[in-house]
Amino acid sequence: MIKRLIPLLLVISLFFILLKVATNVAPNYDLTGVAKTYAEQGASDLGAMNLVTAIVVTYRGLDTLGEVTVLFMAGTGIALLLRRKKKKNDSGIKNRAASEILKTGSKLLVPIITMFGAYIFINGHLSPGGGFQGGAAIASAVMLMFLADSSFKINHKVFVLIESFSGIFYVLIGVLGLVILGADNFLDNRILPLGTFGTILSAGTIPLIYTLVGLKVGTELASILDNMKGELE
Amino acid sequence: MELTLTSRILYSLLGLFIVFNYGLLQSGVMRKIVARVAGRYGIPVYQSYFDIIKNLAKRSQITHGIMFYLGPIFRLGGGIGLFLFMPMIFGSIYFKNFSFTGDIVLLMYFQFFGMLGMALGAGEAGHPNSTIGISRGLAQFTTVEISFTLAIIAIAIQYQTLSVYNIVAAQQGGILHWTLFQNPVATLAGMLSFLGIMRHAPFNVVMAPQEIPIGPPTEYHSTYLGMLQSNRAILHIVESALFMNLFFGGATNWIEFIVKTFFIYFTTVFVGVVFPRYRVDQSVAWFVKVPLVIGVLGVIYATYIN
Amino acid sequence: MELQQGIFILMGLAMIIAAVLAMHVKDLISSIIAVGVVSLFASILYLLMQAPDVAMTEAAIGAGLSTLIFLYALHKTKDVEEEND
Amino acid sequence: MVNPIYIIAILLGLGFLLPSINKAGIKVTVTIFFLGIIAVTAISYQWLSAFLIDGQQAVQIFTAGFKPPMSINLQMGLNEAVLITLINFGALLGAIYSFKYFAENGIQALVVFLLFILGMNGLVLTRDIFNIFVFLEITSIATYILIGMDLRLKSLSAGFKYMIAGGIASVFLLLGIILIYSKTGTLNLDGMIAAVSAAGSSQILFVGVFILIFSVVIELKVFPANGWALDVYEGSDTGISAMISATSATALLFVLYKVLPLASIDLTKMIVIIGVLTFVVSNLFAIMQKSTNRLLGYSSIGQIGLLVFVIASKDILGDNFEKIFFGLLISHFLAKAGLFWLSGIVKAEKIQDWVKIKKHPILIFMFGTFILALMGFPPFPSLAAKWSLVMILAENGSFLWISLVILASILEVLYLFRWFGYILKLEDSEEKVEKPQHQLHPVYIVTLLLYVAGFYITRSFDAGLSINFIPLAFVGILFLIDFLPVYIKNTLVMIAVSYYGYILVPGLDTLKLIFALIFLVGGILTFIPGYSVKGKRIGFYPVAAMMYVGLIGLIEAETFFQFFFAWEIMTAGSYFLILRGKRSMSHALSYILFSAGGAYLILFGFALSGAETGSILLTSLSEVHIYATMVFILLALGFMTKTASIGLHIWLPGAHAEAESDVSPMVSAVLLKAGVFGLIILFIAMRNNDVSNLFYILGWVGAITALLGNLIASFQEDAKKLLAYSSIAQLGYILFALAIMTNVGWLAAIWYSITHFLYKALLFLAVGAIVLKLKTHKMYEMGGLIKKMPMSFISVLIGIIALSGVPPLAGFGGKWLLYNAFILKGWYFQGAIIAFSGVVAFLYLFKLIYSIFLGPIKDKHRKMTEVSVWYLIPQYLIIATLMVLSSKPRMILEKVGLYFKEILPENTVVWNGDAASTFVNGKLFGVWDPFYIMIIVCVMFAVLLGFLLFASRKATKVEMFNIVYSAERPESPQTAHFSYNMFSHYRKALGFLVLPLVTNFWNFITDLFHSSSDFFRKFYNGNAQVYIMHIIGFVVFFYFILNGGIF
Amino acid sequence: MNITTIVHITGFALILIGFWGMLTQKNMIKIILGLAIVETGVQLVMVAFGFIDGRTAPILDSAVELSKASSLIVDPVPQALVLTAIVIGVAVNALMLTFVIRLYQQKKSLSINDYKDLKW
Repeated sequence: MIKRLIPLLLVISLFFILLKVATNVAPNYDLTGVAKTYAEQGASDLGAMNLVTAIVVTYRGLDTLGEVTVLFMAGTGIALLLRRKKKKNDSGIKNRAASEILKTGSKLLVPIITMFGAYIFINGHLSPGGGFQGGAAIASAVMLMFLADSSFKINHKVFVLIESFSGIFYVLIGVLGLVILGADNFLDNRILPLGTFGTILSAGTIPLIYTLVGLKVGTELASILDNMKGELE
Repeated sequence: MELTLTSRILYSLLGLFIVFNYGLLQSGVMRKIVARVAGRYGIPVYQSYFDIIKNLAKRSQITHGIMFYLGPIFRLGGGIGLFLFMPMIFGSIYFKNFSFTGDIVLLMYFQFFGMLGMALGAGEAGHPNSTIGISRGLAQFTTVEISFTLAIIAIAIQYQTLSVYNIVAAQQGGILHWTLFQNPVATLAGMLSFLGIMRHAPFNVVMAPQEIPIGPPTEYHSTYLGMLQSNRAILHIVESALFMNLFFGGATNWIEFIVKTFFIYFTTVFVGVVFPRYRVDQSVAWFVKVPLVIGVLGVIYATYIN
Repeated sequence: MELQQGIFILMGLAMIIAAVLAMHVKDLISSIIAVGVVSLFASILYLLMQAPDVAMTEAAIGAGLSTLIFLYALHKTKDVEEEND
Repeated sequence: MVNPIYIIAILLGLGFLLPSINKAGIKVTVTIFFLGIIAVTAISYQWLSAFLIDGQQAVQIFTAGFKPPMSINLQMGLNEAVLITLINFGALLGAIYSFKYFAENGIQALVVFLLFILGMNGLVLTRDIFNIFVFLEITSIATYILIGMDLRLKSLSAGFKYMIAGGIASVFLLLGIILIYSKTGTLNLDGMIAAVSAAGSSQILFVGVFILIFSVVIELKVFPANGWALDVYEGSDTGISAMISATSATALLFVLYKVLPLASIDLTKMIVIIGVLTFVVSNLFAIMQKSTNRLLGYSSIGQIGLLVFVIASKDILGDNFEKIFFGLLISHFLAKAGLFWLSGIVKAEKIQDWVKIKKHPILIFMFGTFILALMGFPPFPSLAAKWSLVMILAENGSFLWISLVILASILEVLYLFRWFGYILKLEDSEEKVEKPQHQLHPVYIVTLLLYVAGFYITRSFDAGLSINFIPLAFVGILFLIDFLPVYIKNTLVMIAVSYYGYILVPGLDTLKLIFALIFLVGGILTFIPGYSVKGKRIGFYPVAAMMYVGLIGLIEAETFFQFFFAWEIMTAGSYFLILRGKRSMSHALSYILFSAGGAYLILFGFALSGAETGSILLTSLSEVHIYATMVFILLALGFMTKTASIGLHIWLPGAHAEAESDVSPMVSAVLLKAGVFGLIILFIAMRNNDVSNLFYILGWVGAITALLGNLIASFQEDAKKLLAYSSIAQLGYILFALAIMTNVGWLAAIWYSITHFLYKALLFLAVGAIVLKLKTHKMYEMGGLIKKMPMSFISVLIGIIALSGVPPLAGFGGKWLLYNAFILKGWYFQGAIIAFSGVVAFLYLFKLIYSIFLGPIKDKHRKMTEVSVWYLIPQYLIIATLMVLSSKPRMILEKVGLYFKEILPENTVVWNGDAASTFVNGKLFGVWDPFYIMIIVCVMFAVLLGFLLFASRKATKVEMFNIVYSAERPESPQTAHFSYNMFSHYRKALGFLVLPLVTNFWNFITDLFHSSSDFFRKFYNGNAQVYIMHIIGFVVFFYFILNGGIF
Repeated sequence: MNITTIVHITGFALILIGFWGMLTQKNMIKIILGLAIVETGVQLVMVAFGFIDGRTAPILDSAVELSKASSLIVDPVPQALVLTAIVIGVAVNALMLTFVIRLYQQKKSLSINDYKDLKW
């Protein structure tokens, strides 16, 4: 079994590398470096309760912008790769009719899930979760629609518009930082007042950005699902 | 005391005349000797004179073209030039010719003047066998040069000069000063190449009348042939004189000259009678073996023994 | 805190088993589900490790969406096959 | 200054915008798309010019209003500005080129391309390690999509392999990031680097840094973890391949540059090894490659390997790092993009199919530009960069690296120039090349940019400031006016050469004057036959001028760099010249291989010398002591490839014989003297550096070269080959004479150089003209032409008499000087060999003149007429010169002797009137009176001629008759000609000396490389899973080496 | 054994299992699944690096005193990074699956051994 032997050898070798890490890691007892700074100053700097959100949206906002870009591009790419011939009026997956329970259930659930998603991203700076998680929730609402009604189709035009403009606004908010605050303030959340710590309308632009991200991610994930579901040419 | 240019030319011509006649007579004598050894009666010793006169006077002439024409001129020019560039009689201001214009290197390379012209002339004749003859002659001559060069190098080492006149000068003062005794190995190498240069048996490739009915000389006739025969007469003596100068102490007067050159030339005839003839590839191979080794030994001898 | 460690070890073992299953089960659907299970357990671990944001993301995107996409893809590669048979 | 953040904002904003304005129509979309790219290009260029012109300092740009490490920061410095300008401009051109490809696949393609550019800009600008990860993912995902979007099987499978490799790399990257973060508490690169170097030894950091850097290295497609990359290059659309090879590789290289300071010294060394290994192995694998794009892929990967090596050697390279890096990078960037684009235009799957661009001089010109730029020929940026790289490596004693880089470069020469040869030399194909304008324009632009960049980057090096670009500009003009008819261009070139000579000559010393005259006069003489050509002769004048520019550059050179620069120009020009011949493909290839090999040896030698003395002046060679032997051997070998000494000669016969009729004298009579000139410079400089043993060896080499060259020449049936072998032998004499290292020896060498120039030019012109007329090289197909071409006959006759050294012509002077030299030196046996080979020359000289002019004429040649007068004019000019020099050599030799007297006081020649003599201890040694000899021979000749004319005034002229072979009609021309196999008996006796041992040796070497290439490239078996194994194996292998074991 | 180590070992085990799958499975979907498992493993390891036993999530709600926050919460940075990594990972996996779908369409095979047209 030489074909198995080489993978085995490689995996064992990798094992030794990782073993070295595992045996040398000492558990943390305190925050160090930048994490400590975040913990100490995050709240006062940005006014966000959720430090992860503060980091994701503002401190490392460029990463998040990139992340959104990656998702956007993946969606675009999937659409490009799974593009269909035009004018072919297909009906998606060959369907079994969904059960009545599912139909009714989903009619009930979809608005709730959507609301929940919106709640997650609007409260991103206060509680766990944020744009991505909220977006995923919205996407799962759309997914539920697919399951419930096989003829259900998303409105691509609207989706594209939402996707585009939430993205553009995101960038614009970032650029506003440059315009208002200065050259080093791209994506600075403080172009809006920080507000009262711990309330919805606080933490400057963070809720705004997370809303845009949530919308964008939701529509993108939904489009990806839609594309994956659809028939090929 | 130096001669004026005019008298230098005149004395040179006198020398040439002597050598020419001597050469004709000598070839007659040699042929006679060979014939006697073979048990024949042989030709009269003055036969060569008849031949030349007859050929020069002949009327029926044809020409193949300009190079055919030039061949004998190159050939005879080569012989005469060799004579002119070599001192004939040591110590005589009259017969050292134009040897001051060059040294042994000049003589070595001037040998080719005639050969090349001859080869070209014969080539233009267009006869297939002439080409074969030339290619053989050239091939053999190149290898003959190896041992000759080595011998000359040995001499140059020994006497620290390339000038023929000085080489002869260095051999004066007794028979033991001759290169023959100073460096017998180099002399042997030189003489082996002399055999090749003279193209006598066993190295008589081009001239082999039995094997190839026509070599370059026979393609030429009448005046051309006369010139070629004149050249042969001169060349034999001049070549012998060259070896005499190099290895046998030169000559201080004409008598010594005649005696020495006769015996030097005679060795080739002698060897030719004794040894069988080589094919050309054999002779080429032989020359890069035996004489080469001897020549190398001669150089080593000159470098280390002296 | 023996209990906490025990929970972690159990979860870890479960994940490893699910992962091995995912790789060794012949049936692709089971395989995909198994990977989904790995993700799900991971999200629980995140929660236990005081990382609720990550836990939510992993549950929604890693376990949920990703599994669905895999299933769709699997469906698609079977689907075409059937059509052509 | 526009904030570089705007680059990101613009690209991202437009990327998000484009899908929603789809409705507005394709025109609007496309306009916005291009405006966006132009805008970011403008921004980056604005920064670049600020750095270059206004002396702007590097700036840090923070985000989110916080300083790092809290926030992500970007850095804009000179390096970044150069790179993003390159990337954005390249992407702009790429977008223009690939526009159709995008349009076919939909508007999303434009979006993806914008984000692709964004990713690369981000990679260059960011100083945050995790941000690098994000931008890396953006770039990679964009690339995957661009590759796969045309849905062809090839591109899809290539894309899939890429994705798997990229996935593994990003997993490693993440692992590395978190491991380093856990120990340093920061994600900011600068902070990380400071913390890592302060942290001391830590196992976690050790693994973290290792994995991080190796993930970047995997992305850079290094050997052996790069099978997927080759498939990507082969499978993708060429426009995309161009982008991967040029722009994204550039960005990734810079990532490596940024993260490498994290690495320990050992790890850095490992990257050095990996870089070199990649460079060598890729080029090795490439030599068996026939598929165009895959070949380009191998070449790309090789170049990237070299750049990885450069980056990892940054500390060694010091101040020059940037110039070297950018020099190599820009050459690779522009040339590889250009080549991929050309490949897309030509649409030739196999490299042999490229012959279809044969009829498109502009495409050929651009192709030639690209491969020269890749190889590092002047005037391209890579030349100065490679030069500088080798110089500095030598200073650090990295000889192994130098050798490997050189080896790989030679392999690169092999396959790139073979490809070039295919284009020009294979059978023409019927296929036509469509030339879509939008695809061609980018190629034009990169071609132009290569020259511009070459000028500026070369001059940015200290050594490069002294390069005189004006002659090169003249060559460039010749390319531009190549549409003019021959007679205009010919006149122009001749005027230019004369004018240059007029300027140049007055300032030269004797030695340089002689060689300058050989080159200049040779140039003018060999251009004269050009008038006989009708039409345009496309491509001839620029490359011929290029060769002469190089030659003259050698004369003018003061420094190593100038010399090397000129040497490479000369090599390139002569290669193209030789390649013009009809059957010259393989010969030109072996010529360029040997020349390039020789040039690299020279480079190595110069580098060693520079390393020891710290100077790049040619004269500084005399101060080399530690490396003296090595330097001498390298340089001598380098020059001897040009003089074709035995063992290095196999390129010459074919190259000279198959060249065009008027090119043969250029390359044989003139070009070879470049090697001689090099040797003289070398010998003068290093005569006192304790290398006398090497001179002794060179003496033997020269002697053996002379003998074997002449012997082989004797057995040739091809007239031009015969002359070519004769050149080898003659150069052997020169080498021998130089190695003697006495005054008279060098007189001989100089005399040989001059006379060989004259008589070889004469012979090649004469024979070349005849060959042109008869349309055959084979001597047995000629014969009896003396009456048809008497003028040519006289030329050849004079030529062979001069060459053979028969008095009274000039050749004898060489012989006489040589005899004096070697006997006085005591080199008896070598001298004997030289003497013998001089005699052997008679064989082939006779064969030459006999076979062509004498003997029976061929039926088909009965109506032949004299050759073109344009060929005869230079011949008779040469004859006149030869005659003057033959009788009055003192004119030249006395000056030369005096010039060398200070350098080589031993064994001088004393002049008395026209007579030359040598002395030993005050006693006369040798004597030579050329004037007297000339007079005597002429008088004698005249007298005898007069006599014969008188005696045979009534001779009948007869025609030669055909030879009848009794009842047999000869079937092949060989058997009907007596010159065929003329010296068979000689071969029988001495043939063992001319067994093709050298040829066999080199054949063996090339076969070895080819078969090993073919064997080892099977390693890339196309299976993505095997590629995964390569990647993981690569990582663990180097990990265990670095770790010093498993634990 | 502390929790960080336990999670690390789990994560490393997942990485090894994932790689083992990638190296031995011929089905392309399974290879992608293997990669997904590797990613999950890496993400687990990352989060574990930020974990400090006995502390709370990095959310500064009423349970956490602001001034002592740095001694009360776990490290938020790895969490932020993993957040990004998860999304990117899924995006890449989805894209890979579309490639597989398209490849399958061409050759009707999911076996990686069938896509070796490009080689050497």
